[in-house]
Amino acid sequence: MSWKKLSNSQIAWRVAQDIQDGAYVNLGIGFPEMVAKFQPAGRHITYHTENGVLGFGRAPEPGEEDWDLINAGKKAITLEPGASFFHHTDSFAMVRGGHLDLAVLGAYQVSQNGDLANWRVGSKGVPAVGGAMDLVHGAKRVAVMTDHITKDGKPKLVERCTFPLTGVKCVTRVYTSLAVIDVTSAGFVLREKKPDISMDELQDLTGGKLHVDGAVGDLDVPRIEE
Amino acid sequence: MSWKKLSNSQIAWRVAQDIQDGAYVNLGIGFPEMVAKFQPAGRHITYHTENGVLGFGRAPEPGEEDWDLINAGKKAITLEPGASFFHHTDSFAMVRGGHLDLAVLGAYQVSQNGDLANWRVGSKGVPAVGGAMDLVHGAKRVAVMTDHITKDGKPKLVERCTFPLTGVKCVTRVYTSLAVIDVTSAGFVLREKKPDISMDELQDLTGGKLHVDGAVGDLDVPRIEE
Amino acid sequence: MDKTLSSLEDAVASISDGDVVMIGGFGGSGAPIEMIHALIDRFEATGSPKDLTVINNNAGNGKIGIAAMIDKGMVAKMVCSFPRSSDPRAFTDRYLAGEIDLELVPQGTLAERIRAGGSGIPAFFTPSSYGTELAEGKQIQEFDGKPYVMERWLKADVALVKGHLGDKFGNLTYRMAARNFNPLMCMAADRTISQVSQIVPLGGIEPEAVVTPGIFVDSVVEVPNPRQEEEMVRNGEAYA
Amino acid sequence: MDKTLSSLEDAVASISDGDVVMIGGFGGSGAPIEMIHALIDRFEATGSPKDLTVINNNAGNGKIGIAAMIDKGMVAKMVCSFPRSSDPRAFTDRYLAGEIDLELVPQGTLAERIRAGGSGIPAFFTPSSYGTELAEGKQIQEFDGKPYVMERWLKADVALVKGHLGDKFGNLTYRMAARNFNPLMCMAADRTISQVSQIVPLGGIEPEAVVTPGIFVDSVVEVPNPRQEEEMVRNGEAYA
Repeated sequence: MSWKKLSNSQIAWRVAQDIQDGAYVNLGIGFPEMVAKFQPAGRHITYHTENGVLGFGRAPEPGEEDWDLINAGKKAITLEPGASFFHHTDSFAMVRGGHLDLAVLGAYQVSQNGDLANWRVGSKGVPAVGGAMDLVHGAKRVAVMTDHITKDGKPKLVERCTFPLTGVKCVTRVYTSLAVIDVTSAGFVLREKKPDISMDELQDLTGGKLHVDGAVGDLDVPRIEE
Repeated sequence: MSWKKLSNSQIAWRVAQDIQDGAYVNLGIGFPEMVAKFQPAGRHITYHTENGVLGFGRAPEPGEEDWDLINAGKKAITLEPGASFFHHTDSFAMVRGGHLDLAVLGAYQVSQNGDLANWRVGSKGVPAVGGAMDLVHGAKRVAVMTDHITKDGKPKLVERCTFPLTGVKCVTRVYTSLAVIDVTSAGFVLREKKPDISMDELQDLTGGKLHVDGAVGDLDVPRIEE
Repeated sequence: MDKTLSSLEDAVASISDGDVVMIGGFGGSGAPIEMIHALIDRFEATGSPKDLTVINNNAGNGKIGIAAMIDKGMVAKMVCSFPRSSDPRAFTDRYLAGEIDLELVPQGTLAERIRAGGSGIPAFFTPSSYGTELAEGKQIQEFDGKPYVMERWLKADVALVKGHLGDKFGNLTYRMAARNFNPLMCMAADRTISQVSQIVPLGGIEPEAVVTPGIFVDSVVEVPNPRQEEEMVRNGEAYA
Repeated sequence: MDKTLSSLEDAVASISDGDVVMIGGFGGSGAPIEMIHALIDRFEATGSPKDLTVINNNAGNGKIGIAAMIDKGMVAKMVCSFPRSSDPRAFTDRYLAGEIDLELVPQGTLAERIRAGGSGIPAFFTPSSYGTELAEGKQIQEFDGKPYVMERWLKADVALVKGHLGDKFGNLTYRMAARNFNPLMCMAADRTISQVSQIVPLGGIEPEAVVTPGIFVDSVVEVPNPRQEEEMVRNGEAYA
């Protein structure tokens, strides 16, 4: 095994490169929030958070928090000029109504027909879904960012999800620690892979067939200080 | 025929007496709008208009109109202190959602099961419905004010409406030029009648059976300068 | 990101033949009259756009605005609740001659259908119109013993709305009762174009005072001191 | 007409055993913490109200607010989207012990169901949750070739909300993201009781700046300088 996985920061960097100037974007709680840090210079991107803010910016300095001004992860945020507040149904109208250009979510599993499982791993404990089942519907592109494999080496890109589903046929692109893969009506289509991993090795780590349709680019990501 | 009908102003006066302090009321376009003129002193009543204003007042003086500030009849209005503006779905949420205490509407016909016909008289011409089909649903009380009979002497309170319906089983009380009548599961129940008309005469002018359930009051209304 | 346009001509340039066009306003209040007239100018110059389906609470008044669009023959169909006005001649004549289609929708249902279109809600149930001819052919379902009519969302290719203040991100406010259908239509169209009385710098509208967040708006054009349709009708003005 | 109340005690006096109670807020933002604690005081003094169904996006945090209500045994059921928090012990313990019911609702569906309850819309269709366990047993219908789940309205006996400014007619504004579920819950309850940071004279809220028109609000009580739930949780405060 000569290949090396991208770090979470590096995956976030790669996601950020695909977000166009002027886009409206919802970054899921946790890992996807890192994408905002890598927004390329010169692009204006408006971030939406489902509790009712459009146009928020960085976290405030410690001690400067205003707890009426939080994101969906209940972290304190600040506002950028031109921001707006609205109530929850207007916020989810933005989500469900197709007004977001992109939603970026984490995943336990993504199936080759675009099903996503990201809200619970079994039937035990306290279930909690939040906005995940809404965010997978409506955004023009629904992207997932995830490690390519689980901690014990099992594929997270699968033929069929075994964990409880968040949504059916909803994911359009997956950014992993090894590859960029589109989910199409034909299944997984490989767009980019790390140069240090072979096609066969990558296929072995993927639960569904990896199709190739056109050139496969190199997934080249700069080193990022964690 | 010794009886005399109430004028429209007098019917409006009678309707106004039943509106309690603190009520939220929608007065239909036209004849029902007259009710506001007879609001008893000492009662605070908030008027709703379905194009998105709560708490409007009298018409402005001629020449003082602001045509961004109109009612559902497209007449210029003024605001009372504590007024608010909102968009059309919030406005009809107030209507449909049961937040209005009273809607007052005109009628071509009211049937003894509470059906209302008030939006068109046949299938000719250009149909126009506006908010009538919404206003008949949701308000805690839906009152109709109308002449008791048509210009050619036919009953407007009928067994079954022959004109196109606005709503089914929606009217709770009818204020006419001769009587005040509740519409109950038993049909028309007479609450008040003009003292100068006999029960038999009134029944002859009414298309459905007039039930009596308890005392029938005198419909005494002061003279009003037109 | 700058959504401002410098001319009304640019604002209406992308509307195509056959488009479904939502036009804000209730009567003259909140009607984007200058944009409508720019659209008429384009039609006069180029013959397009025509065969439009126009969604508005009303169907024009006098000889200006939507009534003038109808007079020019740009409108194939109106979707509205109240196709009457102080001077409804333009629509009435064409309708009675069978030259224009009408989909009549109760006012609250019209508003809710537009909001549903903007909110990803394909259908909903309402008590309004149950038992009337406007419910004919529609799915009926009982909830808690009461019958309701199923209504579908309403969407458009383009919405033309009138705001009061706007900024370059497309955030909008409205003046008094001119709000009416405008914020809803912003949500329900592929492209929303707003005329505003004033374009203010970012932050010129308080975040809590924004009525329509910019995500719902694609273009903003400034029309200072916009005309009031009602006054124009009362003056007997015509947009010839 | 004067909807102001002089005490928190009065504000929560009419809530009964078994009531369905909507409580505004998203986490601590917009949570009417003082009213919740007044309700706990009443329960401690009288044993009522109990067996409550509480509708809130979350299920309490730490040892205050809704978490304290749960700890006291006032809550029979939670309807929420995300019953987790930085310290979810109160709900988790009772849930795992089978002592409290949970109806889990996707967040956008929760908001829309509440709005529907306030708007006279008994049911609507949403794409959210289709194909998941949360859609089990629900009516499915296709529109334009895509499947949707039918969801019912959600109503309450009482809503407890937190506004920023209020007036004696019940008009409300909200502070920043504290808006969240509050305006929706105002619409969906038989009685809506709001705490506000300041009661202003009529006209103190511009008619265009009113977020919740007073028709949706029954009572207003002033709580100057309200506490922030998040700070209280971080301080480790308990409402014992």
